[in-house]
Amino acid sequence: MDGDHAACEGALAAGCRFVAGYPITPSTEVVERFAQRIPLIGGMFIQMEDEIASSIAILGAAWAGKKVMTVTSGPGLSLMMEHIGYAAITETPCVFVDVQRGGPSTGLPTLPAQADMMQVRWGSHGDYEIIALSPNSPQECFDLMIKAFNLAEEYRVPVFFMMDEVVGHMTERVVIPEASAIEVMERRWTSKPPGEYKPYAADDDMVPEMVKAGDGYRIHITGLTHDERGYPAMNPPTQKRMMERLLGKIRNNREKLIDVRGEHLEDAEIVVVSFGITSRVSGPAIEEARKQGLKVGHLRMVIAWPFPASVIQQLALRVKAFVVPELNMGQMVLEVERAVAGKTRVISVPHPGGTVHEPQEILTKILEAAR
Amino acid sequence: MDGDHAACEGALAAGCRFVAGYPITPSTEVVERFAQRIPLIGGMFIQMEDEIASSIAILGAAWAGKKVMTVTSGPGLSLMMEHIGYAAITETPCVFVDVQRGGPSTGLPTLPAQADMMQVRWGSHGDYEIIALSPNSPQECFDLMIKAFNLAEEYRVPVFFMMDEVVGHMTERVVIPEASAIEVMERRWTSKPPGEYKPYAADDDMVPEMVKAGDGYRIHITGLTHDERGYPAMNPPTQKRMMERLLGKIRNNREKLIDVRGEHLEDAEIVVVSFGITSRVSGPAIEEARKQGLKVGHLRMVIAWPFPASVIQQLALRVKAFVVPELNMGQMVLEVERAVAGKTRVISVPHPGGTVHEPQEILTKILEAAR
Amino acid sequence: MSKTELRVGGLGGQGVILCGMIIGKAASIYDGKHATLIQAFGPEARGSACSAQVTVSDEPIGYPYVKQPDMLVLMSQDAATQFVPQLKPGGLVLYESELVPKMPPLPAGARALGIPATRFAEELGRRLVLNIVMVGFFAGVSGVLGYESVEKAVLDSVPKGTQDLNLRAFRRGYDFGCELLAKQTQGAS
Amino acid sequence: MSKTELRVGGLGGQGVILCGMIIGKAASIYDGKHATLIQAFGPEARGSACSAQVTVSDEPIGYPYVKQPDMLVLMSQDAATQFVPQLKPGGLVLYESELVPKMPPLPAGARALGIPATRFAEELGRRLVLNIVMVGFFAGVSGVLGYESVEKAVLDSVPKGTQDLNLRAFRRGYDFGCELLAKQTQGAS
Amino acid sequence: MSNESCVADACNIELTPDLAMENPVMPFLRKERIPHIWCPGCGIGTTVNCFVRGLEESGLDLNNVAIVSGIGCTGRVAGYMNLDSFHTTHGRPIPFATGLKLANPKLKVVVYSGDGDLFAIGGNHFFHAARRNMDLMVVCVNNHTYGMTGGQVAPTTPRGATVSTMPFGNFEDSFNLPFIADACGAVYVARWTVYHVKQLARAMKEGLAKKGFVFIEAMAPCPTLYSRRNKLGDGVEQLKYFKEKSVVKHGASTKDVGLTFQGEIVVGKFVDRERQTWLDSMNEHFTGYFGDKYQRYGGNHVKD
Amino acid sequence: MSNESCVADACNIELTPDLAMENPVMPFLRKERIPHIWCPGCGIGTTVNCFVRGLEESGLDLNNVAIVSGIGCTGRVAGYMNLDSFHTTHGRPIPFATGLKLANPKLKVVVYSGDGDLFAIGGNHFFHAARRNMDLMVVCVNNHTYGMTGGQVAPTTPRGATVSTMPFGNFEDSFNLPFIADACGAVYVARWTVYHVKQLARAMKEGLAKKGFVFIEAMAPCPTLYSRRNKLGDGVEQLKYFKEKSVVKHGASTKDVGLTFQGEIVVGKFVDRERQTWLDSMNEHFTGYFGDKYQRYGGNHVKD
Amino acid sequence: MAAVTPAKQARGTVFVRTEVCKGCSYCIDFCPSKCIEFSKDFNAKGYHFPVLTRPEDCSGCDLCGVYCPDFAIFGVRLKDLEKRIQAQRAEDKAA
Amino acid sequence: MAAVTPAKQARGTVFVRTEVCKGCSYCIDFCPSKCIEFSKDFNAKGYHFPVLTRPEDCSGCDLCGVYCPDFAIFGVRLKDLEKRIQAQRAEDKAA
Ligand SMILES: Cc1ncc(C[n+]2csc(CCOP(=O)(O)OP(=O)(O)O)c2C)c(N)n1
Ligand SMILES: Cc1ncc(C[n+]2csc(CCOP(=O)(O)OP(=O)(O)O)c2C)c(N)n1
Ligand code: SF4
Ligand code: SF4
Ligand code: SF4
Ligand code: SF4
Ligand code: SF4
Ligand code: SF4
Ligand SMILES: [Mg+2]
Ligand SMILES: [Mg+2]
Repeated sequence: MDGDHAACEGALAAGCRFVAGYPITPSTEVVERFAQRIPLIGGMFIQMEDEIASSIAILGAAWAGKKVMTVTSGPGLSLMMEHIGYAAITETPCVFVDVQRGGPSTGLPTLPAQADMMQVRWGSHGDYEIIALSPNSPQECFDLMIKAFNLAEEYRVPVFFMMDEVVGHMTERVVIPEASAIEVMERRWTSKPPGEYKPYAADDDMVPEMVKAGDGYRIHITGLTHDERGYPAMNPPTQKRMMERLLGKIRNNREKLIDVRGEHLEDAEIVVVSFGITSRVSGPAIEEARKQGLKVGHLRMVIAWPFPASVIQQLALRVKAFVVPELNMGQMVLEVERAVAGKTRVISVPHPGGTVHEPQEILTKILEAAR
Repeated sequence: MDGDHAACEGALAAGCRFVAGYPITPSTEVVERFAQRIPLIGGMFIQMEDEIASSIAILGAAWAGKKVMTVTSGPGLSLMMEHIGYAAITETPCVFVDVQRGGPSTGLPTLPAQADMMQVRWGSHGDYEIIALSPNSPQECFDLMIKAFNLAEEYRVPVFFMMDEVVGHMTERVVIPEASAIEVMERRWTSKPPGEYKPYAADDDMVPEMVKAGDGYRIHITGLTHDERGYPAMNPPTQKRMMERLLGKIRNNREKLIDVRGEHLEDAEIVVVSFGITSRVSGPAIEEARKQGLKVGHLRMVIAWPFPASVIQQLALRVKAFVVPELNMGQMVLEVERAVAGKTRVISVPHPGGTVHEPQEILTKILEAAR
Repeated sequence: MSKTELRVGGLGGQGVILCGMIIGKAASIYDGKHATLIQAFGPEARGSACSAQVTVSDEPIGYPYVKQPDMLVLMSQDAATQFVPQLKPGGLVLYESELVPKMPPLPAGARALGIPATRFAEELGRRLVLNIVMVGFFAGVSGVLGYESVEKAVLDSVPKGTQDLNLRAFRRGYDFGCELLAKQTQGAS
Repeated sequence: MSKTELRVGGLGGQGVILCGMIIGKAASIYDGKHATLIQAFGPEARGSACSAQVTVSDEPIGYPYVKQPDMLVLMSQDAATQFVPQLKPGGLVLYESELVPKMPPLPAGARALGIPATRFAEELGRRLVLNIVMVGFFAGVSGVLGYESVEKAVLDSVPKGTQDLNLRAFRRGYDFGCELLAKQTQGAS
Repeated sequence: MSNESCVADACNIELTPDLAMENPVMPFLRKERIPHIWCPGCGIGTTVNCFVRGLEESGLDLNNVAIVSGIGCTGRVAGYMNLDSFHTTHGRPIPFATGLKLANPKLKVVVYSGDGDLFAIGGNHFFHAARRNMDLMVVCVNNHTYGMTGGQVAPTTPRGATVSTMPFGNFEDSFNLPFIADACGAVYVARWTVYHVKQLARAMKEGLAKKGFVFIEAMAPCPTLYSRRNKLGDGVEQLKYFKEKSVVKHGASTKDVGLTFQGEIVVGKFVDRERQTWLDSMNEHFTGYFGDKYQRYGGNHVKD
Repeated sequence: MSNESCVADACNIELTPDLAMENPVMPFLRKERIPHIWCPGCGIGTTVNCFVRGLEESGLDLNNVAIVSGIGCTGRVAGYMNLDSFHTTHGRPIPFATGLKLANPKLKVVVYSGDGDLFAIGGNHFFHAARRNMDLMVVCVNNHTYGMTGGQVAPTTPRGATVSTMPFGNFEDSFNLPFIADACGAVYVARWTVYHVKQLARAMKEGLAKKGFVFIEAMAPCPTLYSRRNKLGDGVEQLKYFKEKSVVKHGASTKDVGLTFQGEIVVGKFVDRERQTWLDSMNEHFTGYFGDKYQRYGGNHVKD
Repeated sequence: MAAVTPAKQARGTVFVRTEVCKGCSYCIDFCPSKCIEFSKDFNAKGYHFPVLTRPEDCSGCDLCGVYCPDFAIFGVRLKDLEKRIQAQRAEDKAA
Repeated sequence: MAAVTPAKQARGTVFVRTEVCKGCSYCIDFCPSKCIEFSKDFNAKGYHFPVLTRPEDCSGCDLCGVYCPDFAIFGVRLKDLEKRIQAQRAEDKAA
């Protein structure tokens, strides 16, 4: 099964029952499979007239109670930016799948990149927070997709599933566990009756409980700055309260949200920081370097946003250098640099996309770091 | 004259003769004035059906030879993201005016923020570079707008004019010099004849010369990765060559593009780094701190992107702390932190927007920095 | 006096910003001073509270906000309730007397002068000119700016075809102001 | 052998990826090995050059790219020109004999076997099954995977309603491969 | 409510303060949010009265009615209705409503928004939802301009009208909304002005009862921007114009109902036809394809 | 060109290699980019032949003709034409072309794109440009699907056809493109199939000569995705269908020319009328408003 | 507001929330019985509001209520008013 | 490609760029004179391409050229061909 199809299966397993999408290479196979699978599962797929429509149709569906997703690639994602902000401010659980291709603009439609990493963090106007995951195999497209949906429900933020063309079109065996073995997070439905419920009142964990249209709560949802009742309240104190919660629910849970995979980190003097397909491409370079006697470790970010700064900070105290290969001209490396805060060297291994790094390119930088 | 109107006058003075726009508070006055002024000047204003259309209509007009601009605010800007990438990859000179309001989403339509700073840098998919200016008064809306147009022509990148609601609606006297006293950069027209000209061949300065439709050059322009002839060539080497130039023309000119205004920097132990309206709001706080005997300097970024990292790095070697107030929850401060690289303290003074900082808030942080 | 700070407050639709704008313009263009005007309006630019902050100064103006106004021009009860407490001791309040029935306690030495501007405007045929009546009143009693300057600023700021009406509104407010001052002075003497 | 690397190359529309996919599937699902397939296709997924990289291994596969293939399946001259130089010494090349008129020099010990697969496919009635003929040929000569595994993988991968035709195409290629091997063995003997 | 005054002596019941009557529209509104933000004489509020009356007479369970608005003055309607209500983004109420409806087909979903929202930035969604016959009732308050942003030219601004971005008069042709809705496949198309309160309320009721894509154009004055800038007086003057220049033509060919600046207004119910909704088409199609294996999505509809 | 072969003996001239003939379309194409990317039997290339012939006969100075495409298989047309040519973003060729045209009114601007590009994501721009009567010729190659991305459902996919995102058959109604164009105000509307090469070429010529918003629908096979998935054979089979099921009806009411799956196809020139273009309206309006102070934008047009 | 004494034949009456009225005069202009007029006073926002000056003519048809964009006025037939009030009284007692 | 000898009455002929032909058969099916057929050979991409098998019937109408989606074939009337060739010769000499 390829990564695109595995992602679709993951979404189904996570309980996703509503997808609206618009075709775009190299992501289309995800929705094509969904369209194939859903009629007999009891859900809904609709191909909308564009990405703008898709990205808000899913938000409507989420407020009718469904777990929802849309799927796209860079150009489509650029069109969804307004609704990412809308999802963030209305705290609508939703998953955006981005199968990254070469950019900017139409760029390299059929070739890989990892150059939308900053975009998903910053692409909508105003301040907000999101979560972004980065799978590196079809199996992970399945497994992490379930995690993506669970996080969307847990934090009520847009969650980005950052695939790339290689992972999307890579075919490997995928093991799909029994449904009973899959941990699925249900929506945080309120237990409060209509009169007492306020859509945006939250307790300490900062994530409000949810209801859906049709249940008699007569909720109001708006993209304007709003109070706990969900009513527009366009004044600085309300803005402050709302923003502190919108950002706080992620920023305060940064540590909890860390998902990194380490290899050889115990004795590492040089750490390669990678994510997605690049984590597999780094493999041979790291092996080769270790063969040459260098103490090279590997830190792979499964969750790229929020950025696992504390992990890097810890490592920065004891390693000699970080090497950061990514299929873009230097994006996540900026975060690494910031976290490292001058404690040690950070070596970027940028790549314009269209293909993956040659392991040799990464090796060269590792050797440079060792010098 | 208010900032919005001054920005319009600046654009006219810079030679802007084509504006396509779509109304949005608090930016609309810019295009309303343009619509008023242009018939007798010999130019064109068209209100399009949305921001997507506006943002590409200007690119069409640029390729017909005009100096062009569109004007919007956050939600509209989010819709323009695809075309920012298109402008970047096609190297179309253009100016995007963003009169920033509170966000995210519809947020606070009539109230100020400076929270689109990261968006203009990163909001479109893929890698690219832009320039962003940040005026702090109606007079600067005029003066810097001319600079914005000149930079668009010089580097052939989208240039962002990052106003905010306060500056846009602030009324002050604006002195408009004689046309002859205004330095206007003309388009870099080629002198080559049709057979010899290649749209994307550039010499050392990396910026290709331009032609326009209708002149017999029979150019081809595409958002796909392209070669020097402008023809699609979707392969990694072409991508590499193209990307290196697209990014290089800004990254290599970073130092040249620095435009910061310093005050009391000579003896400063604490430096307030600000931009736009916040630079005026910081004034009383800095004065007060100096009255209290603290050596506080002020660094104001007139050009925020590319970020003046080298200036900060220099200062970082000798100051005790940076204080970074901005009308957002911490955006440009991330760049400051990265540039400072642990050399000294960086204190963020975030603000959720909707109004400006109380000078007292900034003062408090300055005092904290002094401790 | 090197700096005068002024706040105009009322409701969207009353022409609050224009009122502040005319005063600022009179100061900066016709009286050769520096002036900065900041607007603050409600969520939708209509109906809700709305205010203008005007700083007039001999020096260039950095910080543009008005924290402690020397003068207030008030056209709604809400504006009065909100802004009067910020007034500088000894400051001056000009207010629409029918729309501000309850004047909050004034700071030490401050004075408040009312004018039924809406009614005057209605008498003149268009309630919309209420703000120009207030401008006239300001010119009549404040003593900060010359009559001519303000009159020119009014003419410069209103749509063509309405200049006559607006001049009458201005005059009505000005005259009322002068009379009131005269009366007060008499009373005081 | 713990790892076999394979590259299939041709033009969009020839079914290059499916060809690689079937081989990978046969290996991973029916022969219990690990397999990874990476696609590389041209700008628009049609017309231009297109290739699949298949790694079949007893161990889990990390790096998924094929740098030095053990085997090549080639369906166009361009693919031959590009990929033959990467072939491992001693490797095997299977190619469409009418579409690859000029075979580049092979590395030491390598062999190249041709099949007029397009013509066979046309004879079977649909030139589209040319890729399945190639798969059959692969099964017949490569010796990496069992006939049954590959046959099952074919059946599993083609649209319903075309299984018969595809089986015949598979068989045609397989038989031709076996014959060719037999002939070569005879020749060699 | 204590601040309501009544001519109590008119009836033979003594009105004590606790008996003061509440406006019968109040239960349909989010009372705590009144007064609303609309200008004096703005016609939007009047359309809301008509909508409330239509809702009331429709007999629908209000817990199953949702309202979706875009951004604009009209876009604020959702926020005042005591229903599940969604204030979305500019131009996008229709796709949001589409998701809401398809995810819970039991909801009656009403889209209530302005002419700019629905036909400028949001035009494409309108056209496609009509094509699909998505089961939505779309109410467009047409005030010929963008009210919220200060009166710019809209695709509904008649030629000759002055608006802020056509400061010397609009020289563009405007859309004929009923015609467009008809051409794209709407099953119910009507136009009324806020002068026609009874008819508009009836259209709302009919629209709520109808299955499929329903379009109701409600012409309304924007005295603050459109009327004033065009020297047309205030709201009441516009209503008088509506009264004088309207001609009721039920079943009129939508081609012929275009509007001109202060010209004749053809009002009435223009289209009322039957067409399978998107969801019904899907259910029927899948039932045909999969037979018994297929579970009708959204439950079994009672054939009405 | 040396790799062209000729039955030279047929004429009494000896053909030496340097005399080998070039295809007469070549000067209109970017030769160096041929062969193109389109599939065997893809109808897009045939429409290009017709366009070239229309261009040739139009007598236009090719230096003043610009072509703008969106993204898609058809979107690649711009890149093959030896004109000032712009390959924009998906769905946006019309607003780009609008900017190009308005910034230099002397250009004849042709928009050449696919059905998905122009009517799905780009629908709104089409409708508004038609409303404004923007002086553009829009050619839509309608292959009933999204070719470039692998054959998904388009707003032009007939009910009943199978496409990748309607894997069990499409149950949506499709747009009737000429009707929509007509409803929005296009001044010239025609439909032909690539079977009708002569008529299509003539329509292109007429369209190029016409001032205002021109719409030409060119039905074309997408053998790789649409035909094959629907078991309709390859391109030539589709052309035969076009031949058999087409009925020429010039002036047919656009309402009646909707398409069905493999059903009858009404072809012809449906609309040919006069309406002031946006730019002419502006110029006339401003001249009226400002009198002599106003300089006609884009220079003085010679009447037609 | 002070109550106005109606003539005997009154069949309806109106309730006004004067504070939310914006003085648009719709109720006044479109009252079929022409029984309401503007107040001389301003409300807090500076608007004149409607007063029932000819209560004897009011039919309680509620057209004023349907027209009023601010939900500031509504008319009621006296018959219905009685019923509503009795219903409310009954409710109050039950509670 | 080898030239084919036409009968006397030939009025036109065709040129084919065999390498860019994709074998769609439009030219063959829609040639009004039915004078072209597929080759037995493949071109480099594996397609059969058209050959003029009945040159005597070719009118040079160029319908094949208009249909060909790959710009791989075109027809020309012999009269025009002569003119074009002479023109070209003349040009060559001038140069
Ligand atoms: C993406 C985006 N663009 C622009 C705006 C600004 N905007 C808000 S409302 C509006 C127009 C409203 O016009 P209409 O839909 O006619 O509603 P009205 O206010 O007239 O009722 C615009 C352009 C926005 N909020 N978002
Ligand atoms: C914003 C965006 N969304 C989606 C795509 C993917 N995409 C490319 S072409 C295309 C559809 C093309 O269909 P059509 O216009 O009918 O052209 P055809 O290929 O059929 O000629 C799509 C959806 C894209 N490039 N950009
Ligand atoms: S601006 Fe116009 S549409 Fe908006 S509330 Fe005021 S009158 Fe109504
Ligand atoms: S996919 Fe279809 S439309 Fe695209 S080139 Fe191939 S045949 Fe033509
Ligand atoms: S209820 Fe009827 S009659 Fe009475 S005031 Fe209202 S509109 Fe007039
Ligand atoms: S209709 Fe309503 S708002 Fe208008 S005057 Fe009457 S009560 Fe006041
Ligand atoms: S030129 Fe005409 S007759 Fe000759 S082969 Fe071509 S289509 Fe046939
Ligand atoms: S029409 Fe063109 S591509 Fe098709 S067979 Fe003939 S020459 Fe070849
Ligand atoms: Mg409107
Ligand atoms: Mg298509």
